[in-house]
Amino acid sequence: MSNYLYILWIPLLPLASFVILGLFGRKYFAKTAGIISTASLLTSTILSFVAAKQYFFVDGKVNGIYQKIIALKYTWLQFSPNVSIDMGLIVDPISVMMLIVVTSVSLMVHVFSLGYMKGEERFATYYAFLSLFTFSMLGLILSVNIFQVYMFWELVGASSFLLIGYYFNKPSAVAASKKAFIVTRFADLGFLIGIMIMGFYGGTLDIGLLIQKLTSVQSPEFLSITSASFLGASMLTWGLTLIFMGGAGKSAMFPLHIWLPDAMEGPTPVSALIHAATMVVAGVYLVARLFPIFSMDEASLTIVTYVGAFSALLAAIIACTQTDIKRVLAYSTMSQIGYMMFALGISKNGGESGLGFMASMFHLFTHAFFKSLLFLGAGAVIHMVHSNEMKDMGGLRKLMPITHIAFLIACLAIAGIPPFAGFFSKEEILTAAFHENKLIFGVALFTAALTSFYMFRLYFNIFWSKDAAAKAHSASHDHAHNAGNNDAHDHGEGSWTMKLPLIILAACAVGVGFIPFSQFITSDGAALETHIDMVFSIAPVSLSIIAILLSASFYKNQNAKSDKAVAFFGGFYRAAYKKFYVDELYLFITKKIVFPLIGQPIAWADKNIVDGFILLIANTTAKISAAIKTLQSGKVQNYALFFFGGVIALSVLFIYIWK
Amino acid sequence: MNLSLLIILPLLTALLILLSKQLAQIRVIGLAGSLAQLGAAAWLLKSYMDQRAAGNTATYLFETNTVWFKALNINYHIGIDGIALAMILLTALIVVAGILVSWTMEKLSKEYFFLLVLLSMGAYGFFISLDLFTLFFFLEVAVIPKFLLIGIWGSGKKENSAMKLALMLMAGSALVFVGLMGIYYNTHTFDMVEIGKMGISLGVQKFFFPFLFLGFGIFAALFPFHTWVPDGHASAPTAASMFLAGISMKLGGYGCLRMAALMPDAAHSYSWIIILLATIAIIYGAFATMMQTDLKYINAYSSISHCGFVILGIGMLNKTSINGAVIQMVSHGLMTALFFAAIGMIYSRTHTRMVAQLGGLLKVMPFISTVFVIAGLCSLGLPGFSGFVAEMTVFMGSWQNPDGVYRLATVISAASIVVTAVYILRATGKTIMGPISNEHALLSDANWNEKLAAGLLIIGILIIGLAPFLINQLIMPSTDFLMINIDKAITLK
Amino acid sequence: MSSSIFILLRQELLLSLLIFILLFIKIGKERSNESILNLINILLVVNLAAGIFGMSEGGIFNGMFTTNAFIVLEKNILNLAMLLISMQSYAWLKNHKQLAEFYLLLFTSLLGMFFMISSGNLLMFYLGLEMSTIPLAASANFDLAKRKSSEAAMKLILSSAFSSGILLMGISFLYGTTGTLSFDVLTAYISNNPMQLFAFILLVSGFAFKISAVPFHLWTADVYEGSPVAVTAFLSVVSKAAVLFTFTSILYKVFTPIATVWYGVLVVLSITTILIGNLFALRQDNFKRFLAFSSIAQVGFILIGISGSSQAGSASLVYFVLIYVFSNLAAFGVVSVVSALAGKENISDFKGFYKTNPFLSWVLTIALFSLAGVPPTAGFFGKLFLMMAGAAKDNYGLIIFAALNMVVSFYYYLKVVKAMFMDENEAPIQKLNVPGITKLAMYICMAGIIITGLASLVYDYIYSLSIGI
Amino acid sequence: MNEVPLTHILFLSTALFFIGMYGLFTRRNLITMLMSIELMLNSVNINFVAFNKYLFPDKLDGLFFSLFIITIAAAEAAVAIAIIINLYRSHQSIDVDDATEMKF
Repeated sequence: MSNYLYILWIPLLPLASFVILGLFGRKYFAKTAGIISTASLLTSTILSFVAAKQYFFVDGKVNGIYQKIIALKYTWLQFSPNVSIDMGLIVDPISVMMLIVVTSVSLMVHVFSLGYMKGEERFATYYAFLSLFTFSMLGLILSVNIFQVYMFWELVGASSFLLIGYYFNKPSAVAASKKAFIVTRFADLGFLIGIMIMGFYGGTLDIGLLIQKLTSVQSPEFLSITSASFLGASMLTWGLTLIFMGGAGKSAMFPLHIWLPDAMEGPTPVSALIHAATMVVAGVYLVARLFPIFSMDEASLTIVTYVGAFSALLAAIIACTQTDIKRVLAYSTMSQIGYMMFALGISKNGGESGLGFMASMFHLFTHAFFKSLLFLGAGAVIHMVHSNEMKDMGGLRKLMPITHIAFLIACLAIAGIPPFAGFFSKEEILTAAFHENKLIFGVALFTAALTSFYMFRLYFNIFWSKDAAAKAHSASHDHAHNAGNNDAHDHGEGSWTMKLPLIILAACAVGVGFIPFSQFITSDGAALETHIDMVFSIAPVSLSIIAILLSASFYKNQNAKSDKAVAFFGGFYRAAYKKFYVDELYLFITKKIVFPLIGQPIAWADKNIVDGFILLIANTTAKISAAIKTLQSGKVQNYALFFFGGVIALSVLFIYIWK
Repeated sequence: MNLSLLIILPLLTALLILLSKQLAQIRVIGLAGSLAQLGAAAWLLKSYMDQRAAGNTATYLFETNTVWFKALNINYHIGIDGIALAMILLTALIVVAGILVSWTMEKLSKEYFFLLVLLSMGAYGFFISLDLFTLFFFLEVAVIPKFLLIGIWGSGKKENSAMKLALMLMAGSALVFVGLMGIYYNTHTFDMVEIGKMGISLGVQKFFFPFLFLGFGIFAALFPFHTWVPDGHASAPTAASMFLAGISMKLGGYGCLRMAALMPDAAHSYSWIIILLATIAIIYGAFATMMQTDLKYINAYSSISHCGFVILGIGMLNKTSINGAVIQMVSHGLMTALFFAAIGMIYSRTHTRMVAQLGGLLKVMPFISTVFVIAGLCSLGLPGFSGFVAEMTVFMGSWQNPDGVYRLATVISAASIVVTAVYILRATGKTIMGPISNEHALLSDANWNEKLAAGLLIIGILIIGLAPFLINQLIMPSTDFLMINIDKAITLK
Repeated sequence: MSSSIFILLRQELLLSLLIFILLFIKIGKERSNESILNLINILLVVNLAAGIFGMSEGGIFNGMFTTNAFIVLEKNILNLAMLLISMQSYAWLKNHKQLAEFYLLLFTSLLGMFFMISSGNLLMFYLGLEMSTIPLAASANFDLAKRKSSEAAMKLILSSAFSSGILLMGISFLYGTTGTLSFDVLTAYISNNPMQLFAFILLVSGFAFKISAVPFHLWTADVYEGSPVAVTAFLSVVSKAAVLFTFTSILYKVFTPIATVWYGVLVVLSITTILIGNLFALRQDNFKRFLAFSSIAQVGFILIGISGSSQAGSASLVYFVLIYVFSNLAAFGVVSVVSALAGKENISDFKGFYKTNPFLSWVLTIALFSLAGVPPTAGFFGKLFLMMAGAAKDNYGLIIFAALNMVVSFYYYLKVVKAMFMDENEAPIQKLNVPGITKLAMYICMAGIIITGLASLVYDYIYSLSIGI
Repeated sequence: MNEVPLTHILFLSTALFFIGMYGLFTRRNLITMLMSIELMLNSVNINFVAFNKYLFPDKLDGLFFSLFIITIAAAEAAVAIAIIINLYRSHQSIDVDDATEMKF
């Protein structure tokens, strides 16, 4: 194996820029912070491309199979002889692929932010947090040890918390950041317990070893973990399901998805990076990373499948009703991730039946590009009109042509129109679904159609419907959002730093689909022959086109059709608009059950019962001492009497009783 | 090196403080003294590591054993192992930080610093003594300064809190004393090493272990004897709170650990009670914290919850969990001291600790807010900070026990990390973030001394959090020694 | 023989000499109080020094008077206490007309105690006892003008007369059943037949009255409150100590055959004493009364120590008494200064005391901590060693009880500290200028409180001299 | 000649003792109380003398002891009377119940 140690620099460079900016940014690099961290990230991007080239084309493949290479492994914290947290770097197809995705998207976002966040008061801090996030995400994908994954998992959550709460003086942002952290924390509890189960039965936390032990059917570990069971399910199922719970939390799968829409309170580039391309797919990545083990356990895979499919559908429905463009994008993200999840769920390990795995990864890859493109585009729009609401937009195609084109490309891509990237990956997924599970296939198809509907609803509402100028003006004075974004005059599309990323990403959104993905990334590392079956793709593509036309007729120019449709769906629409009341349910549980029924009673008990008991002792003593004070009557004769009484008592005691 | 230095240095400092005249002198002497202690501790660490590296496998290093009361076979027997050393380092660090944050103390400053130093002396003595009588002596030395510190310089209903704290701790030490008598009259020595060698008969262990464990448990805020913690911490002046939570609650944990190692059979047979209490403390403390509105109360209750992890780790009686308990002690010491320091800084500027009355402090005091956030993240166990390492080690350790009940206890304790996240984020969100109120809009950020203090503690937290293998390297050999007896007892069952 | 008398009796002779000198001073020409006080203090120092140097062992008056190193040590402790008291009452006596009488009474009483301690015979013991009691009753009435003072004296004389009546009854029964009064012979005849047990209990209650163990303690608080502070100090430290010494030696020497019985008696007495003492001390406001009850509780702990009935037992007793001399006299010193100069004797008057008199506050605080048994003060060691001696009997119920009562006692000691340091008071006691000699006495007490505990050689020395059963 | 047996004398002395005690408990006048105490002491004297005469006639311990008791009783009485007089000065009464200022 050749030496991959240099990829250590890929995460370390962002870390360095975080440390530097975090400590001295506010003082010394108030202006230059952006350049510094962008430069450092550029370096690591280049490095990761180098690594990809070396791995995929030079020495990754050994007799037709892509190998897992442990570039570095260092025991960080020893628990017991063979259970330990190791820090390390793993190089295998998916990790390298993720490297490419994360670094390049992050780079785009860095560049974009140069323009978008210009003049921000806490500019340096912003970049510091951005670098921190990039570092933790890279650390996550390079993890060799399941506990290492957990650590960076937490760090990613924390940095996302910091970035969502970036506008710290805005209560909604604070609330959103808290919500995001707490919900994912709850999910991580499951992850942690899952890890503990795996570690205990597998006897190690090292992913490679774990897979090796738990995939050989006659190994003692496998026997023990499958034989041990709790509430009817085997420990394997428990472990995997709990780990998936963690993944679902990060990837905003139902029912842990509630934090994602609110997370849009953060600056838009942040949403593009964290909540579209990278962090939210961490769940998918986690499942993929442990896929061999998952494939040993039917039950957990089924759970993954149905959770994924349901989330995809639900999100798509909700997305059709939202009016905040970022929220629409958020729900579409959730729905796309649902795609990836169930693609994994229906997949098998290895060979042709591993198509789902490959498809899921492929979709993850393409989705990263066009979704971040969508967000950045939306960012550009918001930057211009200072509002997230569709009603404040419309007819912007004249004012911002480049953004318009890029956005259109992205929409086509996500809608799965050939030859855009989304088409290929989505086709693979649908094919896999078609072969494995017809029900899922149906759901997927329907979701696809919905996707293209709401995406173009978005597109038309932003760039067409009404005419531009008046809108832009009227909106330009409401700075409710993006506080501190002080250049509110009607500039064009903003600086080149904002346009360039759009262009590059648009190019990707067109191009990446043609990568022969199945050659590189499969469940078992061996190349997999896939072919786009034109006959098969007729159905989905035509469905999407119909949906697009429908939304065009609804939203291209203002008319009453959409209202009719709303009226037609009635209650269902309102329910969808209210996100099916999941948030309210959570609120009810926390505000009405946890706080008043658990918290307050305990707090009360502590004050009155536990502490009261201690006080009781004190008070009783005081009372007794007050009660017996009359013994000291002050009469000398009583004293003598007591004296004599004492004598008698002692004599009786010791002459007759204790003889 | 001679361990007595750790007692002589504070003593000297205290005397000099008594002799010195004006505030400036007192401060400087106090700081110099505490720095000297820190230096001594660091040097101790170095020489300890050298000794170990040189292959010295004795349980305790730097032992000196001089007769104190010959007639009663009481010896001044001192020596340290890795665990004690970790505690000593913790103490030294917190003392420096405490002196620094109370830099501007005007009221009766001489007495104030004198008592602080005296308290630290008690802690050092406690950690280095291998003779139970000496141990007990220093344990009580550390009590009275707390009473005075809280009662004189405190805030709120300080007299009550001080009295409650003093009496409950004294009750604890009374129980400890009874236990000591029991051990003494059955082994005719106070020497922990000898007792460890000869062992104690099962009946005696069974009868006296509860006294000792409960006694020390009161110091470690063991449920349901934790009620001195909230009031005491809340009323105490900043430095005193730091010392209380950072040092003197550790006396309890350390004592519990030593007792468990001294009477392993009893510890093993009572372990389920210990674990039950610990689990209750953890989850109960967490939920109680969630309901608090005063920053100091929040931190005090969270301390109850966090110290629960220490007791849990000890109760699980296996190597990993005990490691975790020790790390948790150090980590919690640093973290909670940092938290109290931050709260103190905020309080000294805004003159309120009520969460509801604060907000948006990040705008006017970025440094303090950052400190606050760091402390918070550490307390909710974010990787990279010490809290994560400690809690995870405890969890992994307790999970090693396949018994269903213990599993349940572990899961419940693990669930507390969510609650922790809730209350920490609520506190942070309400005080640091959000809109700032006008009367706080013009406040100033931290001074050099506060920055220095916070910096020291943060460095400590980060060292453990980023390179846990270092502290493991320090304590693991010693836990091995502890485990020898304990394993014997468990396998014997 | 003739020369040995002077050696064996030297402490008593010295004291008698002092008494004579006082008489001559009285009848001699007028001198200023200061000069007399200084002279007396110097004489007391000499007396103490002469006591310390030179060992002596043996008996005279065919065994009526016996002495040994241990007894000499005990007498030295009493001498020391006497010296400290006289130094501390300087402020009070400076302008008192009958200071000579005051010293006469106290010295006589002290002389009585000396004879009582080294008595080898019930008759001698009785003589010593009365000789020490009657002058005290007189001196309790020393503030002739004060109503409380005369009431206190009346209570003291009547109760003590009554108790000596009981005691005598006991002695007479002992005599009746054994036919002898000398301790050495007596031991051979002691058995636990009811008559002797009854006699023994009567005897014990006589002692219990003197050391004010519950339920024979009721006179204590009133007498302490009523009499002048100096006398109270003398009562609470010197006379109590002397009786304790005698009690212990008689128990260990004479009543060894019925050790089990008197162990039981001691346990019962100590439990009641600690409990009642604490409960009453909780709610006192008059400082002297407060100290009275706290000292009652202390006696309870001492009884636990004695009940150990070992060498460690008697050693820990003497050790504790020595510490008790320092700590209690330090406390009384402060109280006497305050009552002499500010005329205040209530705890509530001490609020905010620290603001005006930091030195006195620290002295009082350290003294109280020592009484409470807080390290590093000597009281910690004293109490612990007493309880260790008691624990030797494997009676852990008693130890637990005592340990928990220590916590209660903490409460009321800390309450005083709280009053001085923490409570606000708009009109605190004004700044007092303490006489140098009293300050010196306080310094001695402080040094004693610190050194006696930490320097183990003190205890080891006492232990080497002491005798168990 | 037939002489009085010891038990009779002991009975007398005990009776005397308790009469004295009764007087001490019931009488309010301090002088009377003092006299009752003297009764108690005297009963002890009788004890000593009787024991000495009947049981141990060859030694004189008892007799001497009673002599000393008498002496000391006198001294005690002297001091007590002095105190009572002083009490009368301050309280204008020698009723024991008037001197109950200090209590509890």
